[in-house]
Amino acid sequence: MHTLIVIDQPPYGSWGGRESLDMAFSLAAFDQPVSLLFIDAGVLWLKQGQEPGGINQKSVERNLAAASIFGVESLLADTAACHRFGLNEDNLINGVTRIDNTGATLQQYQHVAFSG
Amino acid sequence: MHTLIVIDQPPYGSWGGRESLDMAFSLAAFDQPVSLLFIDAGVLWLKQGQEPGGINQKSVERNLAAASIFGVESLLADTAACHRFGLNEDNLINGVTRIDNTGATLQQYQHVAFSG
Amino acid sequence: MPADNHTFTLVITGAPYSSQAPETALGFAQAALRAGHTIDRVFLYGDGVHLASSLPSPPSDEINWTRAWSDFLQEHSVPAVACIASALRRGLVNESEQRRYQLPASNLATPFEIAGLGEWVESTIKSSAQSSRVIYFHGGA
Amino acid sequence: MPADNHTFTLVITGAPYSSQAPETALGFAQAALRAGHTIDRVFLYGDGVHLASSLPSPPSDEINWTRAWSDFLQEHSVPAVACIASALRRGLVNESEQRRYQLPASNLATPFEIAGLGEWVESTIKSSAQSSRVIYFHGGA
Amino acid sequence: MHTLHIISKSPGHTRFRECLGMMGEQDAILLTGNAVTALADSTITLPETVYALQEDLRARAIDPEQDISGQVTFDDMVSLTIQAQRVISW
Amino acid sequence: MHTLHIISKSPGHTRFRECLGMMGEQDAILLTGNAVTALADSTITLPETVYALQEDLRARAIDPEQDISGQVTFDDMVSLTIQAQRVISW
Repeated sequence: MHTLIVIDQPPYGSWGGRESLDMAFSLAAFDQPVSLLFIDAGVLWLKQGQEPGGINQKSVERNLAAASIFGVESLLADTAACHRFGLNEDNLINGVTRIDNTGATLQQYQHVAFSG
Repeated sequence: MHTLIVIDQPPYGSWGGRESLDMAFSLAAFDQPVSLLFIDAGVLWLKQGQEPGGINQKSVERNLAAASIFGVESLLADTAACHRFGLNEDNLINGVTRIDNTGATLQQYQHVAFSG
Repeated sequence: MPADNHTFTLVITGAPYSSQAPETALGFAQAALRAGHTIDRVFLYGDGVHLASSLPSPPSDEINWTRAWSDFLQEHSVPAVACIASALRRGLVNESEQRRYQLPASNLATPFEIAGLGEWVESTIKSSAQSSRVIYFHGGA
Repeated sequence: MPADNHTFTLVITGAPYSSQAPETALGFAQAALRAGHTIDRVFLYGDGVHLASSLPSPPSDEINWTRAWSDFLQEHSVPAVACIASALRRGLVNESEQRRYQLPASNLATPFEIAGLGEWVESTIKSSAQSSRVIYFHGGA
Repeated sequence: MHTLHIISKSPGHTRFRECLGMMGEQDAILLTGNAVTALADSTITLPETVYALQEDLRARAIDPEQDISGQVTFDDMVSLTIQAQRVISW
Repeated sequence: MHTLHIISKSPGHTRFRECLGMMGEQDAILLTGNAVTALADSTITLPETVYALQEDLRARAIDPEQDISGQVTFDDMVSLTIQAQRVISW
């Protein structure tokens, strides 16, 4: 069963996104198929150059860029949300697939979850 | 100094509104001038007939209806939000003053606070 | 046990006295057992771990959600697990974590346990069966 | 002390490891003292009371917000108070509340105290002076 | 019913809009907690098949009349989660 | 500056819209935490005087360029709260 974890909150202001990533990486660690879908302001997790040291948090940019190595099948991002937040080939981290129809994507997964 | 406590969340789904009322009643208990302003879905706190026993919570309707007795100067509600949620003379609790310009109201108070 | 018996895993991510998640989840859990279904596990994640704290003392005319859940779990022998990563960050610890991190106290209510996300992963694997469901109870604002 | 010395009361309503409120508030507090101002009191309300728990053990490469705040408060002798109603509902208790409610433990970190909303009211009264400010730090989502 | 969407957030929350925008034609929605206020909110257009938890409506004094497919109890909610091919909580 | 509005919520939060709708002409706004994402959000129109916490921008890799009155440090934030006749946190 393929799981889709959805992230819709911007990074660092709350812990939801981070705990969503933990869910995805745990599934991958147990060899369960999992993908991540970023929608709304959640797409900002995928922007290059995050430096949260000044707010005493760790960057997850490197973890996300290495998601496929850890066994996460795909990083999906809503094209419209990327456009809205000025995200393109030049400033997105590697390995992101932009999708035009998030509703259709949602239909493809038996198990869809948010972290909170 | 007159304090305005603002409530913008609907009742019972979170504790913010309840803790806002506690702030207002505390100020009143210490004889400090205080008013409550309900905006957005927060106006639903002012609807008659709330029965939260089935979700194991207490109704605050009686406390609000008695707010003036406890020393809260006024219960203000955004007219547009009341209209949006179908609130009128027939289903609003007693003692609510509807206001048309919430921004102008905000300007009148030196201390404006949300509970969270 | 009825022929259409299903197995549920409930995941609670909202805290009591901050969200309605523990209340909605308990109503659902009671109804599921009434209908003859099984709850294999309750998993607390994120702010939901606060439900497993032994220390809340709400006013006497308000319900104590930890106690209500604790009574339900013990009466029906349903296991409940708080995610260890969420729990340690939010100050929910059992005696063994207290010793390991040299903390001044422990505050995990009976019969809750602390364990890793692997418990949740296990439930999602089981739920690929047609007769299983993982249901999430989030906070609302 | 400079001629334009101001007095601040800081109210924190967001929990650590759930919101950025304790981080933003600490940055502000440090800057206020650097500029020669005074912080008369820090008041924790709602989910903000979790900041006063002695039990969080975040991963070693993450900051422990209770300890960071506790160090700041002690170094500068700033009093910090958690609202008793918020604290009792959310399972934050000192030894005296532990005895009163017959709880299995207490978890209030030094130097935090537990008291009523009257402490916040007192700050709002003082803040009617031109040189006083009550600043709120809420969670964000 | 293909998917049952359970939503607990207020209609003003971004999650509520995302749910409405991403649900399929054969899906149903179940409003719980603050989400039931959508039935009193004249700015919200809900899909055809909408359920709402009875006690959450009663708590907030919201009477949806003919607006919805059904006011449901927790017993009904359990049945709905079984009838659906999958459940998504928002 | 009459009022300094400090906002920590995302631009998608109802509180953000309320703040923009209720602020006066001589007021300023200070974005902290998730609110700084408003400067990367092409659907949001901000008022004239906008400040944003530098470290919150840097954390999220947001470079507002000429869009705002100033990227501020916590030292600046303290000064702003004193310059303002009153402060409202949203």
